[in-house]
Amino acid sequence: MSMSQSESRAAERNRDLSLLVAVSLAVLGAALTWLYFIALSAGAAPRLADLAYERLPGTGVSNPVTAVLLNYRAYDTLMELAVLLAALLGIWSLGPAAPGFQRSGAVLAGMVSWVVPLLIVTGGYLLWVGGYAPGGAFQAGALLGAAGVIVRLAGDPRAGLPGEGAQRWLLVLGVLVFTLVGLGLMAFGAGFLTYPPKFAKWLILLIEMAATVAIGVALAAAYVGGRPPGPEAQPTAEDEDALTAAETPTPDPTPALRPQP
Amino acid sequence: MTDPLVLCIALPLLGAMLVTALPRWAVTLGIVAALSTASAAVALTATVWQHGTLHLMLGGWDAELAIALRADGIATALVLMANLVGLGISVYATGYFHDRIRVRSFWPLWLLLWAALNGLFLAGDLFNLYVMLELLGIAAAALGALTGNRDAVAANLRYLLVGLLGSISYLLGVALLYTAYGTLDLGLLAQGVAASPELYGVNAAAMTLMVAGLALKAALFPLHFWLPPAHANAPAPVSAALSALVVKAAFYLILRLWLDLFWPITDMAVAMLPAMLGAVAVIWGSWRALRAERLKLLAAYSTVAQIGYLFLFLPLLAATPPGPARDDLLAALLLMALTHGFAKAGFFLAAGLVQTNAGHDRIDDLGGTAQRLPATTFAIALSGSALIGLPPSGSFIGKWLLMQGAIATGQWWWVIVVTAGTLLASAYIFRVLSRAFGLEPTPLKFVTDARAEVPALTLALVSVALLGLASGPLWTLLGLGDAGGGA
Amino acid sequence: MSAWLLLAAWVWPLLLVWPASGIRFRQDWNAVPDPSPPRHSQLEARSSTLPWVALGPVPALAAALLAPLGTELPLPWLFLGTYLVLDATGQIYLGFTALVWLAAGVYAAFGERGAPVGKPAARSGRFDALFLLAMAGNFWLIVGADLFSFYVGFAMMGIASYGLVVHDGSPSALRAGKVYLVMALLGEVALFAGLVMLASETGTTRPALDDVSALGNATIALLLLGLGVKAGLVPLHLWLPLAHPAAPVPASAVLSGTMIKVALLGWLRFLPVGELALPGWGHWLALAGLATMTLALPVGLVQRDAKVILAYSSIAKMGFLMTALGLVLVEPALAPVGVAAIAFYAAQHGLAKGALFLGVGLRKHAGAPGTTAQAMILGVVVLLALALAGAPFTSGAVAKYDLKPVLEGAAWSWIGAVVAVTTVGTALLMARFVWVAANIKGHAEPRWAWPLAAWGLLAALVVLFPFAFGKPAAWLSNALPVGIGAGIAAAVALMAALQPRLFAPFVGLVPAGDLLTLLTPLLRATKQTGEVFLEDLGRTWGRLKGAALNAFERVFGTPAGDVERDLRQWPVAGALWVGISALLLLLLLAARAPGSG
Amino acid sequence: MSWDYASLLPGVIVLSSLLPGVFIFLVREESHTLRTVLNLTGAVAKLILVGLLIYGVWLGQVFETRIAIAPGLTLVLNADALSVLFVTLSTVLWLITTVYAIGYLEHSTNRSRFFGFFSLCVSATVGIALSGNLLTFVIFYEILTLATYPLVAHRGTPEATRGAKIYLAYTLTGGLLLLVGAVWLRTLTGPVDFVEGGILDDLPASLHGQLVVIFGLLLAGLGVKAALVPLHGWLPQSMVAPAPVSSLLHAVAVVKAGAFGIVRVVYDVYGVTLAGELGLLAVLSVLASFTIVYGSILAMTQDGLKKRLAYSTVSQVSYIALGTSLLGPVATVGGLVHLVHQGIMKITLFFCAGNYAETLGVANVSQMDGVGRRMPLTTLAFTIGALGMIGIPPIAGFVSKWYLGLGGVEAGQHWVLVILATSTLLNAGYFLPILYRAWFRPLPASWPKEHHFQTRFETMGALLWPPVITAVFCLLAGLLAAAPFSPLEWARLIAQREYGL
Amino acid sequence: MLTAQFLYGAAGLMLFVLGLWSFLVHEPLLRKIIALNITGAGVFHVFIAIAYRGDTAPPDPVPHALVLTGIVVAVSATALALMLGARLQDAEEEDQSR
Repeated sequence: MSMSQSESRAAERNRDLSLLVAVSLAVLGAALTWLYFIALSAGAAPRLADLAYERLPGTGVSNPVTAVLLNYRAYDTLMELAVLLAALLGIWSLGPAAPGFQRSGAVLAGMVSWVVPLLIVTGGYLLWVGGYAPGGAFQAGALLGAAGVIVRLAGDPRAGLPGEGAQRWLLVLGVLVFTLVGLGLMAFGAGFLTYPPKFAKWLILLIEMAATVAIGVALAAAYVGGRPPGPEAQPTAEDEDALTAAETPTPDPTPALRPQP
Repeated sequence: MTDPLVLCIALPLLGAMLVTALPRWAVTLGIVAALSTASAAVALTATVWQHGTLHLMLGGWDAELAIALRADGIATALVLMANLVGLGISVYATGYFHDRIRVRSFWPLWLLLWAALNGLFLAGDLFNLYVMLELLGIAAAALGALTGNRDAVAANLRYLLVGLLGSISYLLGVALLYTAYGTLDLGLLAQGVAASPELYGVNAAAMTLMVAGLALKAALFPLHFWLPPAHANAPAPVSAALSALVVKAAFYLILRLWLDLFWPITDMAVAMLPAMLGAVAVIWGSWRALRAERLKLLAAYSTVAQIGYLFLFLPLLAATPPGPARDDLLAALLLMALTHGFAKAGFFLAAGLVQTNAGHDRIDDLGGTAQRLPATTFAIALSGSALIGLPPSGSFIGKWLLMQGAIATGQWWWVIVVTAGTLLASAYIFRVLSRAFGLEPTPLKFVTDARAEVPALTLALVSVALLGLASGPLWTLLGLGDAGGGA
Repeated sequence: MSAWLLLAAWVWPLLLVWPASGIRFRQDWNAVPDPSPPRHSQLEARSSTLPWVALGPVPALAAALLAPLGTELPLPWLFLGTYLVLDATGQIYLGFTALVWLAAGVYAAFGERGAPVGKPAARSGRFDALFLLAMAGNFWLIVGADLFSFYVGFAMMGIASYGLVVHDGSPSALRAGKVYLVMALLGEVALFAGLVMLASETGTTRPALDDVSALGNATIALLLLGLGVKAGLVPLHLWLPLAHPAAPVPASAVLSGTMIKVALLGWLRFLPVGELALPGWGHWLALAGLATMTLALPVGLVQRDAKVILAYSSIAKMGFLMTALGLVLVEPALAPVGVAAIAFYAAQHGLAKGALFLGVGLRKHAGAPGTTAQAMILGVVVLLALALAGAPFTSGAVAKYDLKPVLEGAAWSWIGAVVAVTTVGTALLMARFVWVAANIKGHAEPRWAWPLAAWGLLAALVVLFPFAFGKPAAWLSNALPVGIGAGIAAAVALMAALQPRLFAPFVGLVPAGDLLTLLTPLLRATKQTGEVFLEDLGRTWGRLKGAALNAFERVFGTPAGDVERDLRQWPVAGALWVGISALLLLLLLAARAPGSG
Repeated sequence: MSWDYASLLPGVIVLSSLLPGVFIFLVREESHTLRTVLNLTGAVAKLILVGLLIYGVWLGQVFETRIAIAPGLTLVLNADALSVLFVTLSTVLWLITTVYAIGYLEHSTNRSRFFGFFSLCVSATVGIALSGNLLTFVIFYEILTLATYPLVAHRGTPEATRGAKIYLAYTLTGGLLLLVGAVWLRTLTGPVDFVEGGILDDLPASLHGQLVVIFGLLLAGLGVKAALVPLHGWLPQSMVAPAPVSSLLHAVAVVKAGAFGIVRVVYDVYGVTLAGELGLLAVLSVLASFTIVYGSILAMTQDGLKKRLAYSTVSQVSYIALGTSLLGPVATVGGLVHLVHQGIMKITLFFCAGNYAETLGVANVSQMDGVGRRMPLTTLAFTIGALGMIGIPPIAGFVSKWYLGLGGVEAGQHWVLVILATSTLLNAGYFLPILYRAWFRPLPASWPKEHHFQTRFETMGALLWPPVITAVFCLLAGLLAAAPFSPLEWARLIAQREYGL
Repeated sequence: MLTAQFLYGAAGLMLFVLGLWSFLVHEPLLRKIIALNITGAGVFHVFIAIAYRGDTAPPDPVPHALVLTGIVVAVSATALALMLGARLQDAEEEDQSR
């Protein structure tokens, strides 16, 4: 039985199975919807909301979502940052980054010099506003990541990120600060991640800042798609050329982030 | 009093961060983190041993809102096993990775995986379990692809996709439960499910989605397709962790959901489905292991088989009324899981050593290496006897109680499955061991590479001697009556 | 003290086995054995000083003579509880056995071992060892009163005498040895079964006469069969005419003289002689005895070799004794007289037959043909032959006289006539033997003084026997049949001397082991069919195994890689996953649907 | 769980060979003296401890070690009369075989591995002997399989591995059947302790069907090691093992474990009366008789000396099964005492076979012409062993044959005598030709592989004296059978206790 | 009102089923990853549907937080999957070229 014949048989079988999958999924979907209807009619769900609002003043933030995210279920957020870090480490373990794209044209270069600072400022704002209105660490981090992406597209192979050593510290910042705060609180007898009401606001802000930086760098590094060249790896001639071409001083995101209290 | 609960999770996380930040001291920091986490786990077991189940609401908020961490008998036993195996793997890994890049990538991911494991065993909140499952899946997939060759990447991509599919299906189950009951805490949900029989439809749907998702990750028979290539192509310490711990975590979740959350809506007939699949898994896994050419593929298929054994317990638990007999069954289930954990880890570590020493792991021409490394062959022999379930090992007692339960509840057919499985298992284990009796020159000393062989040997020994001869304490740890099944 | 003599009787020869065997365990094995034949062998007769073989029977003889009647030595710890007793028959048996062993021992120790001329007196060490073992077995059997001693003696004697029979290693000796061994083993196994049943029926392992009365028919049959082989009962006698001539002279003397008598002792001890009338078995035994005599005598007559003739005469004599025993069994009243007479007759025959065998040996080796010594030996041989035939004034007559009341008391009237005919037959046989012995051409060999002396002593005993024990009336008994026999013999001898061709066709008509010639083709046929049967059994088993193996291979050999590859394709895996989820959902819904609410 | 002398001794006896065994594994290959010292101290220590045990049991003291490995599953080692019989046999023979093995493996490879597993085997055998309940018996039964596999495969040649694989296939399947039977019995009756007279009498009649099936399973499991006919295939194949292995293990330890198991199950689990009622004894006796005859017939056809002895073991072990299957104390005595006698006789034969192979390179019966001349002492021992096997009186074999015969007749089964008769003849059929060749055939021109030792005796001391000693044992066991403390007296003591006389 | 919330949740379930179908049926990796994201989005919609507490009362914040975490987890998983796919593609091209 030559290969092609078995392949055709396999393909034909897959087609039938796909049909079967489609039909059964449709049936399952219908059943789920019907059961969903029953679940909704039970109507027990919203109880949790009242409790959340009732406890809000003790969390140190007025935006309920941020309260849930960083106070009620802070542990989830901690673990979620770890997930992001794990994904990035996975990407790094797969191999060095691709050498990057050809130099960008004048229009993109101009846009970069305008958009990137704007993104960073908005990120800062979103981080701050998260306390009392929709916003917060994730949104700010996403914007910073977008800034990195644009810089990368504009031709900087390292998407504006510092050397490997610094990058590693920045990546780790989020989870490290979070865990240290938790352990610190535990050491003071308050229990892991139980913020005393007085300091809750500042602690949350501190964690948020660290998280934003970590998320921003992680997303940018993920877009770079590989391990940054190690400190000992001499930048190849082609890197040199790319760097000079970009003249414009690569905006270093960290300083811009100093929040105006 | 509940500090060890948190430490078990925080310490490996902290270690992971430090290791990522300071790659040059990765190994030393890694070992320190491993040791501290293991001691935290031991402390946790000690506290649970004295005070019974530990319960902690993170953040001090009340039950519905906050995330709960819970450590009852089953969870603690598995945490202890996971951490001891983890310690063994860490010690082994210090000597295993020589390439600088690999070392930098291995330790952070390994510690993250370890944190995820502890987090998952101790979690008491459904959504938190989802996040832990994700962290576990991603770290495992990343670690699996460490070797970087084509098969490893393909296998681990498939593993990641399977993991994601499973998690998303699980998440939808959580969503349905949240829609119906409005809370995410396991304890409260259990009361909710028990209190509202009229919502059986929703419960059924949620259970189906969650258990099906987790079955994918626990590699129950037809859904095991991703496991052999993933575990066989991973580096030895990683495959040891994957086989012994990661797959077991998924099974633990299914068990937790089955026994605690959805117990009211399950009965014998329902339990029969996973058990039948488990039985087929036992036969198919052992049969494929017998036909495998490579040692690590053999070990991977043996994992598929051993997981099958664990699922056999479900119908027995469903059929036995609460009492000493049911305690024995539960303890036997735990014993099988623990013994497999230790034995499979020992087996993979030893297999790794054989592979590095021989340059390949094709079973048929392993003669020279098996002869040259007596300690490794001895570790393989001991862990092999634990996998088969030969007397001195814990799984012998597990199988004894399984068969006893099967006969007592009249489901005698499981005895045939277990016997066939044991025979096939002894066939493929002794197929490997018979290589050690060739005409090669006599090995001069027993232990050749202490740093690698000692962990493998100790893990195998624990599975055989400790669990085989002194498994009494397990009953007390699980809080089951000491008089379980008469003196 | 005398009780320990009983023990010494058979332990002493056992102790001598070691030195006699001449095996030197400590010697330089590495020395490359000198290539020159004969092979330097460990069993080479050292120029050993002491004639161990001769010393063996001394304590037994002492026990027979000195130990008072009825001494008993219980040794409950030895073997399975042995009880050494010296009763009347035991004493007679011990006496004549010791004497024959002594004479044969001296003959063996000093004379040549009867090895064929060509080969040197090789492996005499082995001969001495086996000789002593057989001797020990014989004595243990006689003095032991319990079942185990009897069986131990019987077995040791049986196995050891195989070694004696095949001593010189010639093909005929080997064949004789093989036949002997097979039949001896059959006898032993039958005896074992008989003794086991006897023990279980009587309940003790040391049956006194009254316990034995309650024996079942099977037990008696087995006992008769088991000991019959040794005694030469008709169908079971085949080994005797082959083994005795094949063995060296001293061995055949002992074989014929003492060993075959053991069967009688066994019967006397384990059958309810004098206790219970066993008409059935008694008659059967008597008839068997007669049959043995009527077969043995004519076949003996046509034999060519002197020792074969003597073998057949032993069979005849044993037949006669069996008849006597049979008659005693039928009529228990005859027991006291009969048992003593049988023992007496056996003793007499043992001594005479032993002396005759040694005489034949001496005729061959004791001196150059035609010398005075040879003539003198021939004279004594004639005397012994007469004694055996029961001529008047000889021990034979006395012994037969004692047996007369048993014969008269028998129910069958015609028994007397038959016995007379057999006496004539014996006389003829003896004449034939004398004729053959006369023209044995021996060749002189040195150092024959001691054997001659021992033989002379034995012959003297036989000659003096009637006067010492018999009553004068006994001296003249059954002169008539012997006279007739002698007359016929003389006539035949005369005719043979004139036309030797006349009797030529008769001589050698029937080969030594008469019935065996019929039996061997039968045995060979069964052996072949057995082999053929085993062969094709093996072949079918091989085919079966082959079929199973390649079936196994077919099942396990197929490359099963494809199933896994299919499973890995997403549509398949997906379909399976969705199918399982659907099934689980259905089961859950079914589980709750009836019981809902 | 107070640990005092009485409860510690059985455990220590098992450990006394386990610990040296484990240390021997770690001993480096070339440090021979250390390994020999470890070996011998282990053997002597065990002998002394067993001596204490015998003295204790004789005084009527109860020795029992109980270790609860899991609730409801306890490891029990207790020394009753029957276990002492088997323990003494294996301990004494282990000491002798160790001396023999040290001599035999003078220049071979992998000796640390060999002696390590060798000690494990013995501790497993002693464990089997001392086990107080069915669970402990099953555990040690399996450990014995594990420990003997490497010994059979020791030489490393392809045949060795093939033989070991066959051995493993048989014994593991057997072990598994035994396990299933034991578990099933455990669910029916709770913990199955060995109690003289059996514990299953009070079970309701409804369970009898299951009891018969369970007995079938147990018998199949034990039958593999006891080499009952359909399951005996492994014994001749595992003759590829070196001589000390085939002598101690395949003639004494492993094979006896199976027979001992059958004795335990029939007497201490089912009880003879119940076994009789259920018709199990009839099945067992038929099986045993068929094995006796079949084993001997096959032995006749084998030219390899060790193969012939292996088949003879197959038939001889079934004597024990036959003795057990006949109702009545006398047959039991016959069976039990044959347990010891067959051990000492068969080990003598295997030692001699090993001697011939090691000193002269003689492995087949056809090469044994004139071997009596070259090695008189060894051949003398071989003769005593062989004659004992046939059942020629003064040697031990006759005693057990006598009691079996007597027991058979008293149990009304007269056909037992026929079986014993045919077996004796068949044994003679394959042993006497060997003796004939050894003693009566002239020396061959040269031996296949003669090995010259620098000793004044025919071969090395360590190889020569063990068979001589065991041959003397055979003679003494026969001649002093009725003396106190002999195997026969001890067997009578056990029979009395089993039948509650 | 019940029907709006139900419709929104049902739409989420439809998305889930569609994503699942596409994931299981379509072979190319990118389609699979996109399908996974759609399924994830579906589940998130179901979560958000339950957050609705009538027009007047503010919505339940907990599902929002869960969805936020879910999104980040989905992103990181997708990133890793894409990179694995890319590495696999490079390796396959390398094999073809060799």
